[in-house]
Amino acid sequence: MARTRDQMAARAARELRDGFYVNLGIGIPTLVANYIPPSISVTLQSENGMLGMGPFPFEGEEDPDLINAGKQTITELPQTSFFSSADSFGMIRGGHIDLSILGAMQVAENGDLANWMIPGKMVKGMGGAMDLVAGVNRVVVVMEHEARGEPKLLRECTLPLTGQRCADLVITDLGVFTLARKGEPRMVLIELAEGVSLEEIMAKTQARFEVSLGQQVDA
Amino acid sequence: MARTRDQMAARAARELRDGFYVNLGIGIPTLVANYIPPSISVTLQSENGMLGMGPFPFEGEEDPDLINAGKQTITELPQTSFFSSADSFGMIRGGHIDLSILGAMQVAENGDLANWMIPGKMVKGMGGAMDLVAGVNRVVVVMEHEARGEPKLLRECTLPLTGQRCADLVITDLGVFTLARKGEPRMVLIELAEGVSLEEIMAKTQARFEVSLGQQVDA
Amino acid sequence: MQKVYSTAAQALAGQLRDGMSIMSGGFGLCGIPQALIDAVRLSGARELTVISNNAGVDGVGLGTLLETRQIRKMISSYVGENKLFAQQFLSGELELEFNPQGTLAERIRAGGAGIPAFFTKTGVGTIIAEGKPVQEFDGELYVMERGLVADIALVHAWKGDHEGNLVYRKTARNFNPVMATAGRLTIAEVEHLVETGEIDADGIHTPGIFVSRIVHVPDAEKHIEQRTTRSRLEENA
Amino acid sequence: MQKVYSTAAQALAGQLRDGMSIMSGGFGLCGIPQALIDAVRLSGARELTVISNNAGVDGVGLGTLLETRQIRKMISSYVGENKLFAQQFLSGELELEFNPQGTLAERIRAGGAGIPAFFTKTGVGTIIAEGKPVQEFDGELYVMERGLVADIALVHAWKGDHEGNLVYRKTARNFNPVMATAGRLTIAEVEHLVETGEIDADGIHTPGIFVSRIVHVPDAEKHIEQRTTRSRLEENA
Repeated sequence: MARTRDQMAARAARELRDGFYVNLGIGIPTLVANYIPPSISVTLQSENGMLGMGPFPFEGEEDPDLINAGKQTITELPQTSFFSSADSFGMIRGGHIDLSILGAMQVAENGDLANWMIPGKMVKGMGGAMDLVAGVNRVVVVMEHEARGEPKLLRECTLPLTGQRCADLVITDLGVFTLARKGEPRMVLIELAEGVSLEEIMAKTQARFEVSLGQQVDA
Repeated sequence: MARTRDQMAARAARELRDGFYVNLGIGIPTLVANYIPPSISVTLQSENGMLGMGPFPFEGEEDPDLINAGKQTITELPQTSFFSSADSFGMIRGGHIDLSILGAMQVAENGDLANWMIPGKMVKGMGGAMDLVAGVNRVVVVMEHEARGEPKLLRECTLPLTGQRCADLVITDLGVFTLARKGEPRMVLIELAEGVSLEEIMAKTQARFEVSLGQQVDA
Repeated sequence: MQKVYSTAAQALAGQLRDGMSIMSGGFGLCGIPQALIDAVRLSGARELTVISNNAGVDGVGLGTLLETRQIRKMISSYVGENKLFAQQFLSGELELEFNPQGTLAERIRAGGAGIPAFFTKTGVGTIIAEGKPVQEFDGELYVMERGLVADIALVHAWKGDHEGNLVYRKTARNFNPVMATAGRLTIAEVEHLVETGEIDADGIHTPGIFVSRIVHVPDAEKHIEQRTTRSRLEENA
Repeated sequence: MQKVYSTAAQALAGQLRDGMSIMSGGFGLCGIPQALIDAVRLSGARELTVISNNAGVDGVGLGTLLETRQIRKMISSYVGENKLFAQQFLSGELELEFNPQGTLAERIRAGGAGIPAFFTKTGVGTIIAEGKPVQEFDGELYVMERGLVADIALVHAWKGDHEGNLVYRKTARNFNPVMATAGRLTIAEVEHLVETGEIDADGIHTPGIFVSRIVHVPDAEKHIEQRTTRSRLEENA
């Protein structure tokens, strides 16, 4: 049985460590905030210029001067700091963010990632995605395994890239894969979602991958 | 009669305009602050991270956290702002300072300027001088015309340069010269100090210069 | 040296001409200089190149300059919350240059700080690097990006004093401080105009040197793009 | 995640080794991390490369690490307020790399911001540009300078909270905020340690992400290099 969106977010939350500074993308990655274990302290960065992002405000307490990178109203916390976009991306580009969790349209077996444009469609822009995948220490992709029956884990991306060899981990509704940013490209299936067979994953994956289910667990 | 140090500072102060942001070097340039006409408002920048530098403190009111680039205790003003060294030199390099007034060991007829090292002597470093001459919109040099009987206005600098073609105006105890930063090098004597003859200046200047004393004169 | 002007139109008077480049602060609709944008609209200046992270929405922010077809080119990281934008882009009326958001911010910061070019990892191996020098440093590839300045920068601040010292509020800071440094002429609209000396010297975000003109906008209208809330009931459940 | 350590020595414990690079904040003796420098001295770590605008004076600041001959190389813009420095440099014990002050600040800012190299006008046509790539942009020549990072950055702040958010005071800010971003490990000494939430979120100079360890130095000794005053009598004359 494939993982639900919330189960994927919960699985991604298991990549968090105490003291981590983390940037969460839009969509399923946003849900990860709901699954941060209470035993650890994680600080969320929003690339529009904020560290220490709090939850959504209560109705009536929205502040137009306080939004996240998805332009949603949010709140601040005691540890919050604000800074400019240049300082924010200095933080990102300089390797100070421990983990970025984001969605993707395609990931290639060498770690290439595409998530910003589809040729022929109106392109809205890459926003901060290219900076995040290039600058953040560890990039975790959370996405559906397939899109309309087509595989998203490919030998090579067919869409324009967001970043080259930048994905470290891919969590899909069917399984979890590690990738190598340097040296020989190497993609390894390390977990199957409960009730998903290796055969099903192989059938739905174009990328070539090794299998090492020793660590296996589940959401 | 050659200009005194104070007269040279007073002459340099005539280069100030209302609303100017100005960086003053150490030595005679520091004295310029005493000659700012009361009718104009000038803001002094100190490259260690301060805009709106006030006078020296009264005895007993020195603050070790409040110094200028010469490491002297100073005071702040209502308009003062503090910032980092990177922001301070961003301001300088980015061309936001209208005028820099500084001393020099040598100035060449093409505007080259040397004021930071004498080979064979212990070199203390250039501090912010190279950044100032390269970044500030207009560079005014205030210096003695000669050093121990040797000319300081030269065909070419013999000392290692602080900056190439960066001096716009040179005020010495004997006269005032304009220089060209771009195009054909061109040095023009535009003022003689009171009682100084053209012959004296010519005798004490190695650089080649034109004479255009129309704008005339004095301390 | 009087920096305070009584209206946005007066602050811009005589400064606008067709074909000029304008930086406009803000992220989405947060911290945008709406009063100054309105004054640009009224000026009728055309063929503008506008550098702004986003392009507003229909009827708000830069969206209003799209309505009047005053913008020829946008340099942005994310657009298209705006039907008019898509329309004008697809019809070829509007030119568009995408920059990664961090590259855009750094290009502006570099422009203001006298850095003509710098290297970044962002975009290496993507179409963003096409036609740009790529160089290896310590075994990694980087693409060279250019500093960016504009004829005019328009910024929105929370507080400003008569010297032009500015303080921004929360995430309305975003692109405003870097743009303030990168305009040949920078004009700030401020929600609170205070006496010089009222802002703590250690807490000033933009020193007055960068700001040539200031206009007080006490009733700045603010918009929310994604009003997202949690319910008190659920929270207590 | 506990960032606060009770002494400077504990904050540095296990982090120092011979041959490492250390950034040390301050301008002259203003805003220097004296307690942390003292702890480096006590550690005995040798062959250090120290990146700091100045090198202290005899017996104060980095001068104390010269006494113990722990520094092999300095990267600075201005030195020599220090007899020991001159002595060790002239005898060849101490290596010295001069950077223009603004280039030094920008190299550190670049290092912290993931910029491996940038171009500047500063130093073109001088010995500073020798051996470095020089390139023309828009008709002007610029020299390429490299970003700078260090194994450890030591900074001095006025206030800090338990998350590592820092605020500097007046001109004691100087190199501290950029160095805080450019250390692989950044350690801050703070004159006032406050509870998280006490510092205004809009007024934080260094966000806590950059600071790994904090030590409270309530009685920081401060030195003045050039005590310059005006007399009340003259002023009233």
